[in-house]
Amino acid sequence: MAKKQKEAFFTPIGTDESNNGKIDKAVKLPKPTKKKHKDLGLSDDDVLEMYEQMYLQRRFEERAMQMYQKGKFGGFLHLYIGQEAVSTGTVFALNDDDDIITAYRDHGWGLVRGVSANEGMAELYGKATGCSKGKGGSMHFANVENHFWGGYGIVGGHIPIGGGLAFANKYQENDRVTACFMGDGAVDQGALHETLNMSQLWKLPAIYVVENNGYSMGTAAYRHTVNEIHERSKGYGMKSAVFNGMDVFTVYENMKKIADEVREDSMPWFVEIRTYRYRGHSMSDPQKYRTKEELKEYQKTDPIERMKTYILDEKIAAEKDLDKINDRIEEEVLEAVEFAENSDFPADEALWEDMFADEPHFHDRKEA
Amino acid sequence: MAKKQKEAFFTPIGTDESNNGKIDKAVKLPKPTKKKHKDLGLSDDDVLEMYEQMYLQRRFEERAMQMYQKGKFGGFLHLYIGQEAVSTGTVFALNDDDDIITAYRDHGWGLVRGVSANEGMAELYGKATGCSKGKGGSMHFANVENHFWGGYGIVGGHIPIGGGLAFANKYQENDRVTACFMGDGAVDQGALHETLNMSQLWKLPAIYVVENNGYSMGTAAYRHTVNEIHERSKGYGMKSAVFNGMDVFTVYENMKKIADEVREDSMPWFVEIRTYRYRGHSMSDPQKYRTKEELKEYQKTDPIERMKTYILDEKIAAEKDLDKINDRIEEEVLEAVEFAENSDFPADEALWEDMFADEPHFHDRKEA
Amino acid sequence: MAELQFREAIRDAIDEEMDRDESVFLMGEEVAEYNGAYKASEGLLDKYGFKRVIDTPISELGFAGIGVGAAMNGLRPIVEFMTFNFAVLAADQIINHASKARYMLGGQLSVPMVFRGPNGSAGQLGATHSVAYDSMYAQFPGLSVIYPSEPDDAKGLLKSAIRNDDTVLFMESEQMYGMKGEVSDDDDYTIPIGKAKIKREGDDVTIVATGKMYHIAKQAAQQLAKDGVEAEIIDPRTIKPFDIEAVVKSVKKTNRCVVVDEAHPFGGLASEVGFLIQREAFDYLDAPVQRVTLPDVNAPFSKPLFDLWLPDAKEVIEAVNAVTYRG
Amino acid sequence: MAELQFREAIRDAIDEEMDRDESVFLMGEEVAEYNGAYKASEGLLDKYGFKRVIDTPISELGFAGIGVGAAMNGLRPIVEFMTFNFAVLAADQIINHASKARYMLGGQLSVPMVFRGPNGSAGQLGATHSVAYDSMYAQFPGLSVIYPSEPDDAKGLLKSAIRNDDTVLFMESEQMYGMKGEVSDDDDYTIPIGKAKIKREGDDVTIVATGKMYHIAKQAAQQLAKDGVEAEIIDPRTIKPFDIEAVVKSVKKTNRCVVVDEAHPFGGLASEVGFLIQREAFDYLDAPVQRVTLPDVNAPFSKPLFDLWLPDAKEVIEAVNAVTYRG
Ligand SMILES: Cc1ncc(C[n+]2csc(CCOP(=O)(O)OP(=O)(O)O)c2C)c(N)n1
Ligand SMILES: Cc1ncc(C[n+]2csc(CCOP(=O)(O)OP(=O)(O)O)c2C)c(N)n1
Ligand SMILES: [Mg+2]
Ligand SMILES: [Mg+2]
Repeated sequence: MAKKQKEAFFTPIGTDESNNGKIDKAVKLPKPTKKKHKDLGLSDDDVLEMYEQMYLQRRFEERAMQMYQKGKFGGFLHLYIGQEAVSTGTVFALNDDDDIITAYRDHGWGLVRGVSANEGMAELYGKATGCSKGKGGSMHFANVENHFWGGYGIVGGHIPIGGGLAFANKYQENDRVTACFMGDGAVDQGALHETLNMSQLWKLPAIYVVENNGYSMGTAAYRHTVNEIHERSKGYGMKSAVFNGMDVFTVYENMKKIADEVREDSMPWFVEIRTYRYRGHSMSDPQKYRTKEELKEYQKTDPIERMKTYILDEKIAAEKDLDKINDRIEEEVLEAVEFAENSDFPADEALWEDMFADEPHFHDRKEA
Repeated sequence: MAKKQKEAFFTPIGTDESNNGKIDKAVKLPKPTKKKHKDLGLSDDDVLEMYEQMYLQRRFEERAMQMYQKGKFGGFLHLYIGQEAVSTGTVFALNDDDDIITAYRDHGWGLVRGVSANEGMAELYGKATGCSKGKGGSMHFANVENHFWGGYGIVGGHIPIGGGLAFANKYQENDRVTACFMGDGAVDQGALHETLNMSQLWKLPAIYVVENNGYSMGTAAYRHTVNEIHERSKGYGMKSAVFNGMDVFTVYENMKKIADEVREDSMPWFVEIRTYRYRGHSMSDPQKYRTKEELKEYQKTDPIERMKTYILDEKIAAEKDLDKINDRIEEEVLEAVEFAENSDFPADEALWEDMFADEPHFHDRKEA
Repeated sequence: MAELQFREAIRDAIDEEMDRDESVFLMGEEVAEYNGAYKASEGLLDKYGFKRVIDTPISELGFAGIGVGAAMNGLRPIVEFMTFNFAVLAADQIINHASKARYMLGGQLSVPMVFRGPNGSAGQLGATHSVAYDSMYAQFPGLSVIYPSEPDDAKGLLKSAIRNDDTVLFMESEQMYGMKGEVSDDDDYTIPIGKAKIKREGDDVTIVATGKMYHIAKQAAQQLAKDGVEAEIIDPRTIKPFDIEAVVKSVKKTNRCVVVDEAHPFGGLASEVGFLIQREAFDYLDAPVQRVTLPDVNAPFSKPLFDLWLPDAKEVIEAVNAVTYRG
Repeated sequence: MAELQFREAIRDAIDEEMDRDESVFLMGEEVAEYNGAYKASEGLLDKYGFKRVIDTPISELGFAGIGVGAAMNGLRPIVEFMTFNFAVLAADQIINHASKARYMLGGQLSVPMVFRGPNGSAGQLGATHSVAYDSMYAQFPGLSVIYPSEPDDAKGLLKSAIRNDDTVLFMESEQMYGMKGEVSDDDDYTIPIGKAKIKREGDDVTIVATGKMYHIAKQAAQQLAKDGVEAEIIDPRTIKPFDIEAVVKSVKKTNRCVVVDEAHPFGGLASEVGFLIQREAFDYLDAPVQRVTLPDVNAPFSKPLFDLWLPDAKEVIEAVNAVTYRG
């Protein structure tokens, strides 16, 4: 070897030594769209609904965090806080019967696709009234009826499944588009490569979207994956895009354009949406890999604050109207906590339920 | 879906209907190098040695095929015939202690890296005198002492292993370069993607080489993988090349340049070498997926014939000198057949040998 | 009844089910234009076209997962692995997704699909192409695992597997594809998953064996009969759910049992069945349950070693001798 | 002796072996800068630098394979999986390569490496994060599988595993990382792989349990003792090679056996051990071997269901009651 860098031996290009998280910028945010909501075909009501949706996701998770810290429920809790513009902009851009699938950071996706705050909170509590009957918990929100196919916990595992949803839609010629979301960490899984190749080969009507929030657990994106993520699709000749995910209009505009195109020509896309997660990877993360300053920097681009400013600036609503929305959401979330607390746990018999759609069979089941 | 192509529904882009193999061109061969052997730093003797090596690989396999058809041994037999310039050019380009690993189409690689015709043929016969003691057979030739790490039967499985060989070389700072060969079919395995990312991230001194011989079993390359194969590395920012694999000088020139560069800067490469396999995928392949005309077309570019013409044109040797080489090889191969026939099968006890380097342990082994 | 090869029984089952239900399709390596690596899908591309018979790249993890997603979203995929040895690459989709998604989402979806292909060894193909995976997958809740031994079983069970609303692994054998047998003509012929079949009656010993091992057991039974030992052969056909009642019933009659299993010894079908028998028929056993399995060694290529490696009738007879104290 | 947490015992073992042998290195997700998802590699990056403590992308198949190649080529990798539930993605490298390459190349190379990480469930993490894989890998020839229950075992066995010249799977438990125990101070302390340990002596029943299940068995034994039932607890520590002699010896004394296993019932450690006992100690058994395992159901998230799902002392006591006919 020409260069013998004792210290930076197997560390990524550009990392010369341990910096214990003192990284200047985890993810570079592209400029948001300059278009106004009307230019995008969004009504005032749409804008307020978007605001409400994002605020719901935020407050739901803030309360969930509080309850978790009080020991009300266990398991993992991966918070989506900071990324709400991605889920919200996307769902407004897609048709209601377009299919969405994501990883374990899934609360926002569930809420914006019809998992009620009650059902969501109850799921976190492991109650029978949860969206997945308490069987899944935080990582496995879903509302299949509304075409949200759920959160999945094996990093990258749901990528081919997303391809399969698209495959079935093409097979059934139903004009539905599938949007498959994943974290930047999932980009490194072989499943992505295999799925991209087959999607392009078979012209699957799918959009593979990386929510690049700067980190895969404690590993900054550039420390785990080479090159710019959105360029990964180049080798497949697949169309790609990269855009800002802290601005809901930008997400809406781009996802709408892309979804329309996919619906038209059934050629897949690979998309990188840059965003930032405010909280730790999960509740146990000491977050030594980033500085408080870095976090603050990104919080200045907060999607909800940004929207609020826009609404006020554009006089879509007054401060007190927003306060009313906020109050309503606050109420909804507090009620959800109460609902979850008061709901029953699944009965013991539920252990054996939902395993099979067909004849159930359990090897060597002991009689109760 | 805009277009409803009933027939070509999930077939690759561009394939509109079943053509049962009537494909015009399985793989487009780039132009060979125009350089003469002296320009490449090769002596006349080198050229004759290259010729001899290629001829050995060819005749070894032709005889092996014959013996297989006579029922002398069983298992798979994947012939390398047509691709000999790739193994030969590469091994001449690399240092003797550079590491090579490949898939199951491995006879040529073994022979050019010091598996004798005797040991090779005996391995095919499953004899104790085989290079892998008869334990591996056709798919598992190896000569680890000479840095040929073997043939592997799980498509794509050896790609990360190749990365690991390179990793260890870098770790040990020994200036060795690893060349990891795979078929075009292996390009579709997730293992490639994961390995390319880590290799680029960690600057592994490795060359990943696709021997694109036009087909993965009965599937033409463009029917199983999108885009040009060598472009697959674009998304990783990895250096790449594509060149003609029917001309040994072209392989030599390019592999040498690349290996030198890797040795210098420890940055990996992704290389597509275009070649053609004359025989079926394995012995049971009816080869309906291609026409005889197609095969003939490629046989016109035969690496051994090409070399012979060159040697005669350049007056490096006369026809009768080449005949002498041919005779010697013929002799060597026939002797190898005899050697294999006369060698002993492994003793029964060998079933239990070579499982462990450390203390052997076998669960519930019955005493003989 | 018609005499069919095993591969024809498989193909007919797929054909009939594709004919019956538009949502059934076949995907895998070389299944379409090549007509299947082992010709188990011969003619299906011609009949059903590119939409429903699909050649895949060598991307086991990816196409298994595409199958899972397609199954969730209204289709009934039949995903062929060229062998289950390659399905190890797709294990995450089988173990972590197909068998778990329904449960972890509280029953909101289902995964009605069949993973199928050859299992175990196929002659001298070496260590990486020779492992039997039926009992490995049987460890995991939610999956059904079928490994039939004869064409009729194969057809009836494959049709049931395709109609089943959950994920079924259906295992075949390269070495049995050419084997002939009488097969029902009924185009609605199904065999319930999870029912064993007594394939030979006998009072002296129960032999449990399926897949390729059934034929070894049969050979052994024929030889044993010459010695006056009448073996009852139970072919479970389905590894999971496993019909332990049928086995226990037989053992209560014969009081002795040998299990023949194509897996390595540790935790294979044989150990599971042996465990259950000792627990369920403890007082009926006149001898410990014996098993015949592969040794705990990888598959060697060399012919004599390979023959030594694979269970054979002689080993079954020895095990029967042991349980009948005919040492 | 020093009192150490399980995670500290692991870290010390790695540290000492890295110190001892330059060719030992650690790679895996978050092992370096983050100090390990469960802090089992705390401080190792600071001590050994980026060359020998390496953060990987989430590419289980790829980095497992890089480990295999590095092991072939002179190094001794310790590859950490964040849990063995994710190692399913790497199964091809473990099953088809690490355990087979040496044999199929006629002994020309070896694969001296350790795959390690947490095994089984870790509280309410749902279906995809809760499976115990020790007995699954034990099915495959060539692999050693270790699943210790106490810090001292962990340290001595991990050091042996790192020094072993073949591939060893070393399994831990998230829920045990904080558990404390006396650990030998000897910096050359190794425990031979494949030796069981009698952790409690007793005459009335043999309980076989390792890993997390050992602690369940211990609880049960303490309660049983109050009722006058003295259980002998055998902790095999190593799943493969399995020390059946130790178990059989104990069963010949107690004449009864219960195996507690964190796997699902089909083909797990419990069935293998039960099978072997009935075969090796048939005449000594006063009751059939019983097992306590997970049910054949995926892991649920909900707390009460999860508690119901996981084996507990009560179930062990019931099984002991069954074999001692204390119904
Ligand atoms: C196959 C697999 N490997 C490892 C893990 C452990 N793990 C869970 S999340 C995570 C990081 C993923 O980061 P990213 O994809 O960027 O998503 P984000 O958390 O940022 O939303 C890791 C390593 C897992 N769940 N699955
Ligand atoms: C994981 C895996 N899947 C499938 C196979 C079966 N198989 C063996 S070779 C082959 C085709 C590979 O073609 P290619 O990579 O182009 O190599 P070539 O035969 O042309 O040298 C297939 C499908 C296998 N051995 N391993
Ligand atoms: Mg991330
Ligand atoms: Mg090829």
